[in-house]
Amino acid sequence: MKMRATKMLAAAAVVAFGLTACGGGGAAKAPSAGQGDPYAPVIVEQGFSEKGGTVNVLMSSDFATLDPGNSNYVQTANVGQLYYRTLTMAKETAGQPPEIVPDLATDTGQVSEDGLTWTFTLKDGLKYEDGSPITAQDVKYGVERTYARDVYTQAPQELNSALSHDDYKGPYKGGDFKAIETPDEKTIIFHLKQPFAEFPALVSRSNTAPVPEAKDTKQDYTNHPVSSGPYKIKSYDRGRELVLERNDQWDPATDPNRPALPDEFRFSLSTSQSTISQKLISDADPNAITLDSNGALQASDAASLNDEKISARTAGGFLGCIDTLNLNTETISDPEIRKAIALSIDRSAIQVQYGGARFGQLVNSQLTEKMVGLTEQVSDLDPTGKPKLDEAKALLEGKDVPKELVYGYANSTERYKNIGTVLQQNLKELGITLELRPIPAANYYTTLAGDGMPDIARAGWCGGADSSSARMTVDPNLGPSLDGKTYGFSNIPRFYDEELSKRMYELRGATGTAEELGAQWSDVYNEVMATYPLIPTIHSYTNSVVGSNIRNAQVGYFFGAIDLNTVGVEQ
Amino acid sequence: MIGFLFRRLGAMLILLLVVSFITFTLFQFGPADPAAASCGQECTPERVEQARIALGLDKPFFVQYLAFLSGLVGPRMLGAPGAEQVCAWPCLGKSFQTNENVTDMIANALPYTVSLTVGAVVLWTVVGVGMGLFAALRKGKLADRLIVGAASFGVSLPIPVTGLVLLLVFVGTLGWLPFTTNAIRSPFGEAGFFGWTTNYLLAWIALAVLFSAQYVRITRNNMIETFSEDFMRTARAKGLSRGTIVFKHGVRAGITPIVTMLGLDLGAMLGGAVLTEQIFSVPGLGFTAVRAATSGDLPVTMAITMLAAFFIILFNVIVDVSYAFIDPRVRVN
Amino acid sequence: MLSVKNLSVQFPTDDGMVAALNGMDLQLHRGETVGLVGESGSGKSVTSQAIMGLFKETRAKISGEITFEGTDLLALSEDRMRTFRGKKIGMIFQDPLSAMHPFYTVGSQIAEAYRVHNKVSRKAAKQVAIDMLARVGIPDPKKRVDNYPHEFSGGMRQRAMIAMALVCEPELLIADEPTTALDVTVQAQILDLISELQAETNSAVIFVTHDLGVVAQLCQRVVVMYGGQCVEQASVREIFTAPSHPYTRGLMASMPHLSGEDDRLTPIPGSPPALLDLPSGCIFADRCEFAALVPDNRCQNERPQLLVTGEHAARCHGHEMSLLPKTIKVGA
Amino acid sequence: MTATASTPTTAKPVATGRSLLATAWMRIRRSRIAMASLAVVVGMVLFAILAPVLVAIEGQDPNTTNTTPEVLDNFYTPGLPLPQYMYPSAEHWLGVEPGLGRDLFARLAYGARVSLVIALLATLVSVVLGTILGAAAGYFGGKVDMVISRIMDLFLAFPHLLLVLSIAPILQSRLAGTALGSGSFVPIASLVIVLGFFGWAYLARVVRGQVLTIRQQEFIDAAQSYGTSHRSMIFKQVIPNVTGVVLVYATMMIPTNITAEAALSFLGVGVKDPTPSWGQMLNAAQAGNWYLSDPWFLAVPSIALIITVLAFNLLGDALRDALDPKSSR
Amino acid sequence: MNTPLLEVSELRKHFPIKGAFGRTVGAVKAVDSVSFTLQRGTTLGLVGESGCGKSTTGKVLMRLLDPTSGSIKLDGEEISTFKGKELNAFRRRVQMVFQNPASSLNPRASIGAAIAAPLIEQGIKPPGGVKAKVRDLMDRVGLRPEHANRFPHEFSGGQRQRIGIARALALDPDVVICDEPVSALDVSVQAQVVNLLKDIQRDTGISYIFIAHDLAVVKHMADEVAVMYLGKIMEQGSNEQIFADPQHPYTRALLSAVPSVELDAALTERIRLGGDLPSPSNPPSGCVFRTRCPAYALLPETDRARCADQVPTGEVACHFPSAPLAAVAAHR
Repeated sequence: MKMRATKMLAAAAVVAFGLTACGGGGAAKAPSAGQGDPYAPVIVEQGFSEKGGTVNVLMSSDFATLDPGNSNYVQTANVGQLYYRTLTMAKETAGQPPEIVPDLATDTGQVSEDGLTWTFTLKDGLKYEDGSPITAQDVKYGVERTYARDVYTQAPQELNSALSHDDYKGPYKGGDFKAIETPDEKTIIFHLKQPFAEFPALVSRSNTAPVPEAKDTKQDYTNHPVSSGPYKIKSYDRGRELVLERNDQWDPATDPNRPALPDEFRFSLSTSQSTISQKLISDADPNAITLDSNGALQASDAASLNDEKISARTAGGFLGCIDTLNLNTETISDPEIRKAIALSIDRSAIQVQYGGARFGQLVNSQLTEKMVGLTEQVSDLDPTGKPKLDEAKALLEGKDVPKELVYGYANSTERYKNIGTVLQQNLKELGITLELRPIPAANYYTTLAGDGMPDIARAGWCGGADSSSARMTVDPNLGPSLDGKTYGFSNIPRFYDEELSKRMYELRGATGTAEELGAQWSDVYNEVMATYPLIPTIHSYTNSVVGSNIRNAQVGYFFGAIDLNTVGVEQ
Repeated sequence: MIGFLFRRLGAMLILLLVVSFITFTLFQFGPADPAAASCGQECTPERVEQARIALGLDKPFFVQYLAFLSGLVGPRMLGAPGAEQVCAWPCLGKSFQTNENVTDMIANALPYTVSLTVGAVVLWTVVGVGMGLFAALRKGKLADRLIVGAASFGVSLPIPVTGLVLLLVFVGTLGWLPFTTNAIRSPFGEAGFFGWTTNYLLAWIALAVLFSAQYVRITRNNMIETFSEDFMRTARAKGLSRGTIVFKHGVRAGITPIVTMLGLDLGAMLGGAVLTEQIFSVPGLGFTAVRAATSGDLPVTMAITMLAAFFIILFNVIVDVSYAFIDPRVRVN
Repeated sequence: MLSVKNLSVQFPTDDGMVAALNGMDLQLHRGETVGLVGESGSGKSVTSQAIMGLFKETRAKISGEITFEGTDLLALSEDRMRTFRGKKIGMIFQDPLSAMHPFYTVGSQIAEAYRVHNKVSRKAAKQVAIDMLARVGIPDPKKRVDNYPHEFSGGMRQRAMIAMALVCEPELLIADEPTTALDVTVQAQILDLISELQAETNSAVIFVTHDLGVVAQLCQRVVVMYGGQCVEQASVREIFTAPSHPYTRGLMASMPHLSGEDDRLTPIPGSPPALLDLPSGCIFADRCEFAALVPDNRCQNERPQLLVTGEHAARCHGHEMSLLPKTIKVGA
Repeated sequence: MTATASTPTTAKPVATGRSLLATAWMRIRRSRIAMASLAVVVGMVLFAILAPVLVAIEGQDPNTTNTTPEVLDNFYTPGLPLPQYMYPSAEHWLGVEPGLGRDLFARLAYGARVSLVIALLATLVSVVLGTILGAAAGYFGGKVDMVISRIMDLFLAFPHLLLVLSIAPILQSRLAGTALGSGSFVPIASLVIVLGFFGWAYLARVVRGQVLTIRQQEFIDAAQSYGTSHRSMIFKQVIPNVTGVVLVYATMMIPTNITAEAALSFLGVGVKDPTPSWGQMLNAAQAGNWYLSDPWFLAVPSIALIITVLAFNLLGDALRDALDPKSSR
Repeated sequence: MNTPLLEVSELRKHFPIKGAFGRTVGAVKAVDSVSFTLQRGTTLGLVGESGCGKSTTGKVLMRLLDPTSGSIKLDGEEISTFKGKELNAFRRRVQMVFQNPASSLNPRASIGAAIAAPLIEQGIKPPGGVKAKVRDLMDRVGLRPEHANRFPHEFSGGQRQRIGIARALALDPDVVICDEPVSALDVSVQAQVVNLLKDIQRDTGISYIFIAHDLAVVKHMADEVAVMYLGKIMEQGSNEQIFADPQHPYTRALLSAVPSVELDAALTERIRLGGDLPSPSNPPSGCVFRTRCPAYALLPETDRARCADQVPTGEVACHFPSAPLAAVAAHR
């Protein structure tokens, strides 16, 4: 089973081009704005419902694509809510994993007895921006396009890998796709390889955005995707400006999930992050927000968040991403050595590199308490992130400890390099010399998956489309290959244990309630983690300053930035 | 003259071809695999292969190069087999990273670079040549020594230092000027001339500090040399006024190397002032090129390298031609 | 008309002040042609440029006196001096190619020289330039007026240079080695031209050269220079028949003559003095074969004064004390 | 304005007993600015050579991070050194850097090594290439000249920074794991190669021009007239006469290369953290806009850079003046 | 008479003019069909104005330039086709003294090294060693041997010319080609060098080709004289014949153009050449001198046609050597 979350890729891609946002740090002190729980979500001016006005979205780079069939990017997913709809929708609520709700479909799908067939029915009155009706065939065509991987190299594949007939080559070469049936204009039936309990979450991905075949301009579809949502593209000057205006063919009655408050969204693309943060902090543009990671804040901007006037305009919230340090289990095969390495690392110093506690919480597990059915997680790691050097050294007694290790990092990001510097110093205590090896950011994950996997590498995991499910984290990160014989493709530490991997393989097809399944996955995870294939570090918390006219600004758990769906503007 | 131009343009084409070939070749050895880069974390070897085919990277080196060249002559087909699209002339390919048409990217970036160049060139020419001339006229006096000292200091200021210090002082501390925004491409837009000027002012100054200093030195040295020429003595012996001697005889004769330098600098600047654009986040050619170069985006890097080489060579030719207008001795030959 | 007294010019260099001129004296009368002769570094060009006031506003140190028609030129401001330059004193230089501005036409440069001192229209000035070119013997002046200096041959350029210097009909023409860069046949043309023009305009000429032959042909009076001093001054005939200074004598003897017999030349031993570090005595003493004749090492210790006897002046202890042998070998 | 340059020098004194270099040295010694520049240059080189000693005396290490709340602020601006650590103190002579809390003096000193080694070696590469190719082009003329000159044109027409920018990462990836080493040595080696390889063309052009002039001189004819071989012609007659020019250009090229290293490292394609270099330090200062809240962090490498570049430039100027027979002062 | 030491016949040196795209579009005929002989122990003076090809002739003889065509025989042996080792060996027999004392010595080599260089390059080990030989040579040219470690810039122009002469003598050549060896020197120093060259010839029986533009110096040096104009020899003959009884109008014009120190010079015939030197890439047909020849204008039509059609040959390259010349300056 190939199941990979998109967020991780998206984060990597965004960071690759974003400036080296955020380098400073601080330790245990919580953000001053949050009383009590420092990591509670902060929504700016909640409960606003007036329509009208323009929201100015400042971004440091253009969207990689606007084509729902070619998008693995959170930013595209965020803006995509405004102009395309999908069968189901991952609806954001601040601080919560998204809730899967019906969107184009009347419900979240009907599953067959054997769990291999899911059926969805489209609502009535659905129209494109040109007034033509949205049909089940269009949804099917949208999914088909994502199989043309030679054309859409970034097409999301989570859904595709769950469906049968996965040798399909896409509509341009492969003809009709047998895994999806559309008996009429309203009904759409998916055939799966294996049962997949979280299937409703998979169809919330952009694959199921309807694309009218007649309007498919292939690679150039990104320049003007046909709108099925509340807004449509008014103008798009690549690299400079995107303007979205209301789509008068959109019927709010069919769409309870989208408040669609502003009349217009104006995206300024490729404004430098310094400018963005400066503009936001100084409230130079009261209608402004940003979609850049970390709210485009620079390390030195952290001080301004202590200003009450500014913190009142700062939306805050976790995003689904948890960063880890992955240990190559092939080159560091002894679990005790891995544990010693894990114990020797000063994770509080790493937290500083993320900007301190305000920008991320130290975690000892990749599983969050929001996950359904979570069982108790145990870890020998110090909860404050301090190294346990004596314990680590004791573990290494009499072992053949490697003299030299390599830490690989994406070359575009200052922070990841700094983490290496911290690691270098920590491992010196164990008598290990660490070499820091930059890897071109664009090739980073490919390198990790290939022969270039270093001994230690940082990665982020954002929990997949359904971030409330433990499976969506555990399986792709640590699970076995499709045949259960080796490690899975996104398994960066290359974890494979005959017994544990077999258990995970079997769990994939298991049925049961979400709680039951969640408990089973988290138990496996607990056992896997006792061998330290990876070291959880930081659960990122985004602070995003918005203009003073901006209302209902919440940080999306999935988007890691202001949720464009809910935002409004005071006129 | 026409023959000369014809030959220079011919040589220019050949040089550009060589530049393109070298750039193209270099990238075959690049660290970044564009195919792998274009499919990100979810890559399977099979997907990388598909991406490779879609980007045309599966073809032999020379086929790729010829395909690239064909885009310079006429429209060209791009994209995965079966889903090709026309890339209109002049086609420089599409970005491996964003799939954007490179010609459009360049057209988008150029106004920023031009804005940066125009202001900076005007500023440094006026300041540099003016002060250089003034110093030459005051040779050996206090003003001269001060200017020469300042120029020595100026040429020793690296752009990153000047740029960051300017940002620190005028944006960070004093707050007199805003961070550069990409919304202003020209003085003819919404922001108007004033907005344009304030937007680019610091970047201009950062460049002008370095270049003015160089121009002060070259102008001063040239003028001093010119002032010691025999014909300047003749001009004095005729009883001409100081102004006539300095400007009509001296400056006219001493300006040639400055024009040369200005032409070459202008050409180099139009190719993208990499550091300045980076520091001040001006999304011009240099800025785009840095992104492309560090991420292995071959079509973009190639296009900007070639464009930059084109500007350099073009201004070389312009300088040569302008000699004919300045110096009658060149006109005959 | 022109009187130069005790003129000294010093230039600052790395190694200290260089005394290019050490107490130069020179008198010039209206309509007279005086030759300023000497080897390189003797100060002849410095003298002419000092008279022209070209050292004003430079780092050179000047002392002494230059009086032109009763005006002390050294005391004049640069602005006042401008009214003399070109208008009352014209100057031609050794290398006309570098002395003319390469970017302007010959005609415009002549016209410019005229227009500085005469309020006329451009057109009229151009006509003056054409006339002047014709006068100095440039064929087809109407066409040549629009040529650039590099389009002229060496001889023509020097003619144009002369035209430029004489366009305001100055009372004094200073010719600074005007024929040195030219071939003999062209030199002959130019010398003819200068003497013709002088005859026409009756202006005085200071002719700077290192060639005694040129002096003999052109000048009435000769000033022989050595080490930044005038060592001898006399009429041409006097100089050639009865030179008083041992240097002048040596110079004559070392010159190869066309009509002389084919025997050995008699060179002056040693080389010209270093201006940086001049001896306190006679500058020529260390090369002088007669210095030993003068008692008390006077030549080594005491700088001789210019002794004027009638029209003849010489700066030599030996001559002053009549110790030099009377018989001298003359080139003729 | 001087109209006199030619007049006094024509009577150059005889037998002063000084060789050209001695004259140059005398002129340099006489200039206070030149001597000060020389002192700074020598001082910087010593500073770089003695870096381990100096840092040992200070008692710090360039790579030891210190992120404890006692050193770095963790509340107001997380990562910013507390005032007593931000600025010079007895413990940290130049304070510590933000973010990782490493000792700035140690990094500056070790950075000096890297920056100067890159600049000097790159200059050496350029000078050797430029002198030999330029001399060959100028001396042999004809086809040799044609080929070398065209290559020079090509190099001069290339947008340097852009190309270096593209090539540096390529070289680094290609050099990794080769005999040229691994780790921090690779970026240094690749910068030396890239800067050295792109710096020669200009010098070669200058040398070629000089050699063309020298070829016109009669002593070359003279040497040819007694049957001098090409080899001794180039090495005994031609190259000794361009050493002055080469020396001046080399001196001028060093600061250019120091700046180039800084620029490339600043852009992130040169020397990379944890290896310190002045350019890398500038890069770190810009990262996360640290220079705005900790200007001292920007000032330290900047001042070192400016002083060094200025000293080399002034020294180059002085050397040029001293070796130039035309200079009159 | 036995075989002449050097026999040059029909020597040509043409420099191609490159047009666009490297095509040869013409040639500068710097030396065009020059023939002469040089006897052992004598001096041949090669005289003419700038651009006449005399220096190029010297360089071709030295084989610094390859002749375009023609023959050069040294002791009866054809040397114009020598290459490699033969050429190297030839260089021992013919040496050269250059014009410019400032540039003829490598400024970075001590003068001892400069004088020793020919010996070292030729691999000659003189009996007493190289050092002794250098010392001997320095002594011979009047330099102090202890100065061998000094550098050229420490010497005066005259001394540098002596160094150049010592270098030329180092290989004990049969012929020394002196290319304007004294024209850059001051008169008094010039005489020293002229005398030195004559002394050496007297002592060693060496032969000189003496190239100069100064007729008076040539008169002092040469036994035979060849007058060149535009790449051709106009007239050649013995010293006495050329100076006492010149036949060619050009020689006569040249001689009469030299300013003379004789105060009665006005009595001698004055011939002035008009116009400019024609371009050597496009010389006049027939007699190259005809465009400036003072006699040409006075010739009848048929004779002029002959001048335009036929190239004159012989010792006096003139169709009408005895034609009367225009006595008055023809420059207008």
